[in-house]
Amino acid sequence: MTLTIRDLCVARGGLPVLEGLNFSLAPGQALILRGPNGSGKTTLLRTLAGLQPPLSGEIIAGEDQIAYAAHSDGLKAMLTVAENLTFWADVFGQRDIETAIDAFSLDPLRDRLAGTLSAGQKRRLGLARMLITGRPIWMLDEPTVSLDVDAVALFASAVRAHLGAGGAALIATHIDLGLEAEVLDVTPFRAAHDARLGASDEAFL
Amino acid sequence: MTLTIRDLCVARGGLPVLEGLNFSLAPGQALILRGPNGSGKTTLLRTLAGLQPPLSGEIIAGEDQIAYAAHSDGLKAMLTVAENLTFWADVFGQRDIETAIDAFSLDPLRDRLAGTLSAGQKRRLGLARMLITGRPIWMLDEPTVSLDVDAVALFASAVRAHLGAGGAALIATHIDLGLEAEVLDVTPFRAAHDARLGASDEAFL
Amino acid sequence: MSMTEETPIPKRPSGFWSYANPVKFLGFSERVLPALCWLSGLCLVVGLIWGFFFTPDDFRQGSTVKIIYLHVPSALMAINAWFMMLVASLIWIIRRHHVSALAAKAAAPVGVVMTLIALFTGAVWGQPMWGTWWAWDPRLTSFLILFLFYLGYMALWAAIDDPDTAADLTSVLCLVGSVFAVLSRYAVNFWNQGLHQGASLSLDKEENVADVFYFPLLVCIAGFVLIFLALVLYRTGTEIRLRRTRALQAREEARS
Amino acid sequence: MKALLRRDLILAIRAGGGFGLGLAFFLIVTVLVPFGVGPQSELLSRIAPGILWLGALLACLLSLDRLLALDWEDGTLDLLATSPLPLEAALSIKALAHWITTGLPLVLAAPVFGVLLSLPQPGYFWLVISLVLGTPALSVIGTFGAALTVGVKRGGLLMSLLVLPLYVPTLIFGAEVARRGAEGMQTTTPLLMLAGITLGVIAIMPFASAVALRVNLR
Amino acid sequence: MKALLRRDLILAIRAGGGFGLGLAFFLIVTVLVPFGVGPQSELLSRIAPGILWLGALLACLLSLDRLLALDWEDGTLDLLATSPLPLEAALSIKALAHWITTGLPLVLAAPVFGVLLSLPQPGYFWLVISLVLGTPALSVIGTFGAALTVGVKRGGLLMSLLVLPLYVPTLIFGAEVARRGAEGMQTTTPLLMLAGITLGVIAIMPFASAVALRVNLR
Amino acid sequence: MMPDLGKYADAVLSAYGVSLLLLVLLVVWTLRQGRRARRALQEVEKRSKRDG
Ligand code: HEM
Ligand SMILES: Nc1ncnc2c1ncn2[C@@H]1O[C@H](COP(=O)(O)OP(=O)(O)OP(=O)(O)O)[C@@H](O)[C@H]1O
Ligand SMILES: Nc1ncnc2c1ncn2[C@@H]1O[C@H](COP(=O)(O)OP(=O)(O)OP(=O)(O)O)[C@@H](O)[C@H]1O
Ligand SMILES: [Mg+2]
Ligand SMILES: [Mg+2]
Repeated sequence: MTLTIRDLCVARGGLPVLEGLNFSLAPGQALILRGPNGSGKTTLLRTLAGLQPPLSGEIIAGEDQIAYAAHSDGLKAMLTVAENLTFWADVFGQRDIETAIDAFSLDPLRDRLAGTLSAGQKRRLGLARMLITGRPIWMLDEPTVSLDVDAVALFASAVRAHLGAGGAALIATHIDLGLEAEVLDVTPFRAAHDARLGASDEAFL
Repeated sequence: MTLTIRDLCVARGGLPVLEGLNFSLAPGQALILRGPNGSGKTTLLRTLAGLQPPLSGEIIAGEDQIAYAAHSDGLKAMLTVAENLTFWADVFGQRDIETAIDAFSLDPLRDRLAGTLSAGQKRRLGLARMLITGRPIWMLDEPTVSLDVDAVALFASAVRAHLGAGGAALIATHIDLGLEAEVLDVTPFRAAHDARLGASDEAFL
Repeated sequence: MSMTEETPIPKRPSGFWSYANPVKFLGFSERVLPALCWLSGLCLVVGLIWGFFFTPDDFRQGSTVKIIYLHVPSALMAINAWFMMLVASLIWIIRRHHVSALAAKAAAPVGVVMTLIALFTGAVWGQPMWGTWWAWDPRLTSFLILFLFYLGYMALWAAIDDPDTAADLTSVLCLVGSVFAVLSRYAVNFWNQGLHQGASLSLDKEENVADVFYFPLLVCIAGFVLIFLALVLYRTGTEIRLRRTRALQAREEARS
Repeated sequence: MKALLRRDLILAIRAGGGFGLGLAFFLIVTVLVPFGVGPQSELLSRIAPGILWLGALLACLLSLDRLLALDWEDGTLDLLATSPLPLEAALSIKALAHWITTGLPLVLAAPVFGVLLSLPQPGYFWLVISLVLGTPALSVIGTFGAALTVGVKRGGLLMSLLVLPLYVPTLIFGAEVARRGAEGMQTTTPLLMLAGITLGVIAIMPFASAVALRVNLR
Repeated sequence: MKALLRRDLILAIRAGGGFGLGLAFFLIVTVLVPFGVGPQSELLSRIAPGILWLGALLACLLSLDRLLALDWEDGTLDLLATSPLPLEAALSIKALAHWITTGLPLVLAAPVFGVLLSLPQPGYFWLVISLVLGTPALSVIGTFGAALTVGVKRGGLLMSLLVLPLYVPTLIFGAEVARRGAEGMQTTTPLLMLAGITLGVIAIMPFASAVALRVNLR
Repeated sequence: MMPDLGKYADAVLSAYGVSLLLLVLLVVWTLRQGRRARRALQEVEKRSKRDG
C-alpha cells in the first residue's frame, strides 16, 4: 500500500516542471507539499493520480489506491448534498455516507442543493467526498481554500483519523493546517530547463 | 467618496442572511470582514457592489466608485496576460497596465495565455485587474486564495499603496493578511430566521 | 541512480524510420525538394500545355474534355491525400514519430485544395454536360463529404493548443472518419444511382479514354502527384521548424 | 454504473427539463419548416420523412453539447477517471442516458409531428421503427464527438462540424427507411443496414470515445 | 466599446475559428437536407429558399449559445456590469460581434450553398438581400435570448426554445422575399416588413436584453 | 495559337483559371509560411546560441 516515487519528472504544457523527485509515503504517514505559486504541485498531484503520464521515472502504487481532490470539487449544483455524496459512494462501491456527513458537520445542509452553498460549505462537501472513496491514499490540492478556522480543524481531525486507520495523505497547501506531518518543499526539484525538455519537444531540440 | 451603510439587510436565495449592518468606510481605511463559512460575506459584498438589491437599508456611495473582485476572476483563457489587462483597462477608460503588471510581478508571464497559468498565477492576474480599474473603493472576496507567502506580501503592499493614495478596501477573508486594519466580524449580524423572511416571500405571510 | 543506467539505451533507428528524426528529415527534404519542385513544375507545364493546346475536341463533349486534365488528377490526389493522412496517423498512434503526425497536419490543407479543385472543375464541367452545376450524384456527394471531413480535421488541429494532444485527437478522428467515409460511400451509392463517369484509367481497354487524351492525362497526374509530394514535404518542414521554435522559446522563457 | 445512469437522468430532469428540451427543439424545427418552404401540403408530405429525420438529428446534436462539458467544467470527469469505473463503461452509460433523455422522447413524439407535416399514412410505422433503430447510433456517435472536443473552448460548434459527417450514413439509411415506408416500397435493405450500423457503432465507438477522452484529460 | 468588440473578435478567432464554424454548420445543414428528402433536383429547387433561410437561422442559433455563457461562467459579466460601460451598449456590441462572426459569413456563403440545392437563377440576388437585411435581427434577438437564459444550466436548449418563436416573423418575411425572388414575383412588401423588423429590433431589443441580464446577475 | 474552344470557352477557361489560381495561392501561402517559420527559427537559434 506504500506509494513510492522514483526519480520522477513531471511536465505541464510539454515542459518539465519538477524533476528528480524521490520519496515514499507509508501507511499512517502524511506529507505536506509546499512551494511557491507555479512550482508544479498541482502537476505532481495530477500525475500521481494517473491523470497524466510522467515524463520519466516510476510511480509504484497498488491499483485503485489513490483518491484525488482537485481545485474544483466535481459537485453538481442541481443535486442535494446527500445526493452528491450518494452518487460518489455508488461509484466507489461504498454504502455509508453518514460518517462523511458527520465528519464535516454537513447534516444541517443535507437536503440543500449544492449550488446554493457558500464557498466554504461547498469545499466541505468536496472534502467529505474523500472519506467516501474508501481509498487509502489521499491526494489533496489546497484543501482548505475558503474554509474558516472551525472547518480547518474539522479537516485536520478527519485527516488524523484517516492516518490513524492506516491511510496516507499527500497535501499541497500554502497555509498551516495544524497537522504534525513531514513537509516536502518542491522548490529544489524545479526542473533545470536547459537540461532537458518535455518528451514531446525534446525531439525538436 | 466615503461609503456609508445604514441598517442594511442583505438576502441570498430569498432568505435574509445579514441584518442591521451599520458602518462606513473612509478614504485611506481598510476593513476586514470575518465570519464563519456561510455567514454571508459574499452576499454582502455582492450587494454593496450593486450586483443584487438589498432587502432593506441604505448604501450611500458615489457613482462608479466600487471595483469588485469575486471568487472567479473573469479571465479569458485564450487571451494573454497582457491582453486580459489591456481589455479591462480599455473598459475602465485607463491606459496604463504597467503599474499593475509590476505590482504583482507578472512581467515574466506577460505573453502567456491566461489558461496556462497555475492557480496562484491566475489569482495574481485577477488582483492586478483591481489596480487597473482606477476606482477608489475595492471589494475583495477572499483575495488570497491559493496565493503563496510572497504573493500575499505583494498583495498586502498593493493594498497599502492603494490606501495611501486615498483609496479604501473592504476585504472578506479567513486568513491573516498582515494588514493593519479594522476587523468587522459579521457573526453578530446574522439574521434571525424566524423573525422575518425574504422580501419576495413576505407578501405571502 | 539515473534513468539512463536502468533503461536500456534504445537502438538507433535505421533505414526508413531514421527519417522520423526531425533533423534528419529536414536534411532529407532539403536535398530532394529542389528536384521535386522542378520535376513537378515540368510535368504540370508539359501536361497542361499538351492537354490544353494540342489535343482535339471530343466528338460529344466538345472542348470541355480539356477539363479532364485538372479534374481527374485533383480528384485522385484529394483521395490519396486523405489516405496518406490515414497512414501517417496510424504511424503516429503506433510508433509516435512526431514527423509523421506533422506530415498528416501538413497534408490536410493540400488535400482540401485538391478537393476544391476537383469540386470546382466538376461543377464547371457539369453545367454543359448535365445541364446543372451540381447534382447529387454519389461520386460528387462522397466528395463533398470528404471535403467536410477535411474541414473538421483541420478545425480540430486549429482548436487545440498542445501539439501532442492535437496529434492524438486528430489521429483518432482520422481513423474513425475513414471508416465512416467508406460507410458513407456505400450509403450514398445506395441512396442515389448516379450520372457520373466510370473509371477511365482502368486497364480494361474497352472503357478507356482514347490515347490522345490518355497520355497528356498521365503526365498531368504525375505532375499533381509530384506537386503534392513537394508541398507536403515543404510544409512538414515548416511545421517542424515551428515546433522547434516553440520548444526553444519555451526553454528561453523557462530560464528567465 | 447504475448510479451514474440515475444521476444523469436526475440531472437531466432537474436542470431545466432535459427531457422536454430536445423535444421542444424538434417541435420548433418541424414548425419552422412550413414557414420557410411554404404551406403546400403536397410538397410538405413529400419532404416530411426527411425533415423529421433531420429534425431529430439536429435535436440530438444540440443536446450533445453539454453531454460531457458540464462534467468537465466542474471536475467530475477527472474524478470519474480516477474512480474504479472503466471510462468505456462510463461513456456508454452517458450515451445511454443521452438516448433516454433525447432519443426516446423524439421517437415517441415523431408521429405527432408527422401530422404537422402531413406525413402519408403508411409512413408513421416506418418512421418510428427507423428512429428507434437509428437514434441510439446518433447518441453513441455524438458521445465520441463530445469526447473529442471536451477540453476545447467553443467546443459546441466544432463538435457539430466533426459529428455531422459521421451522422451521414445513419441519416441516409434512416430517412430512406422512412421515405420508402411512406411511399409503400420495400424497406428491408436500408433497415438491415441501419440496424447494422447501430450495432457496430454501439460495440466499437465507446472505445474510441474513451481514448479521446483520456487524451483530453491529460 | 471598441475594446469589447476587439476582444470578442479576437476570442472568436483564437478559440478555434469562430468565423468558420457557424458557416460550417450552415454548410452541413444544407448538405444533409438532400440526404433526408432525396436527391431530386426539382424538389430541392422548390424548397431551397426556405431551407437556406432555415439553415442560416439555425447556424445563428447554435452559435448564440456561448455569446454570453462564457463571459458568465468566468465572472466577466459581473465585472462588466460594475464597469463604466452601460450594459445596453455592451450587449449591442456583443450582438454586433456575433453578427460579424456569424451572420456576415453566412450572407457571403449563401449563394454557393444555393448551388447545392439548385436554387433557381433569379433567386440568388434576393436570397443575399434578404439575408443581409434579416441576419442582424437574428443576432440582436438572439442576444436577448442569451441574456434571458444566461444563468440557467443547460441554457443552450432552453434558449433555442425561447428564441425560435421570436425568430418566426423574421424567418417568414425573409424566406418570403427569397422565395418570391426565386419565382420571379414582386418582393417589395415582405422586403419592407423585413427591414422594418430589423430596424425596430436593433433600436429596442438591447434595452430588453440589459434588463434581463441585470435580473440574471442579481 | 489559342485553340478554338467553341461555345464551352467559358467553362474550360474558368476551370483552368480557378484551378491554377487555387494551386498558385496554395503554393504562395505555403512558401510564405515556410519563410516566416525559417526566419523565426533562425532568430531564436541565434539567441539561444548567444545565451549559451
Ligand atoms: C461537381 C462535380 C464533380 C465532382 C465532385 C466530380 C468528382 C470526381 C471524382 C471524385 C472522380 C474520381 C476520380 C477517381 O477516383 O479516379 C472523378 C473522375 C472523373 N470525372 Fe468527375 N466529378 C464531377 C463532375 C464531372 C463531370 C460533369 C464530368 C464530365 C461530364 C466528369 C468527368 C469525370 C471523368 C471523365 C472522370 C475520370 C474517371 C476516372 O478516371 O475514374 N466529372 N470526378
Ligand atoms: N501550457 C503551458 N505552457 C507553459 N507552462 C505552463 C503551461 N501550463 C502550465 N504551465 C506552468 O506550469 C507550472 C506548474 O503549474 P502548477 O499548476 O502545477 O503549479 P502549482 O504549484 O500548483 O501552483 P499554485 O500554487 O499556483 O497552484 C506553472 O509555472 C505554470 O505556469
Ligand atoms: N438559494 C438559497 N437558499 C437558502 N440559503 C442559501 C441559498 N443560497 C445561499 N444560501 C445561504 O446563504 C448563506 C450566505 O452565503 P455566502 O456565500 O454569502 O457566505 P460567505 O460568508 O461568503 O461564506 P464563505 O466563507 O463560505 O464563502 C449561506 O449560509 C448559504 O448556505
Ligand atoms: Mg495548484
Ligand atoms: Mg464567500
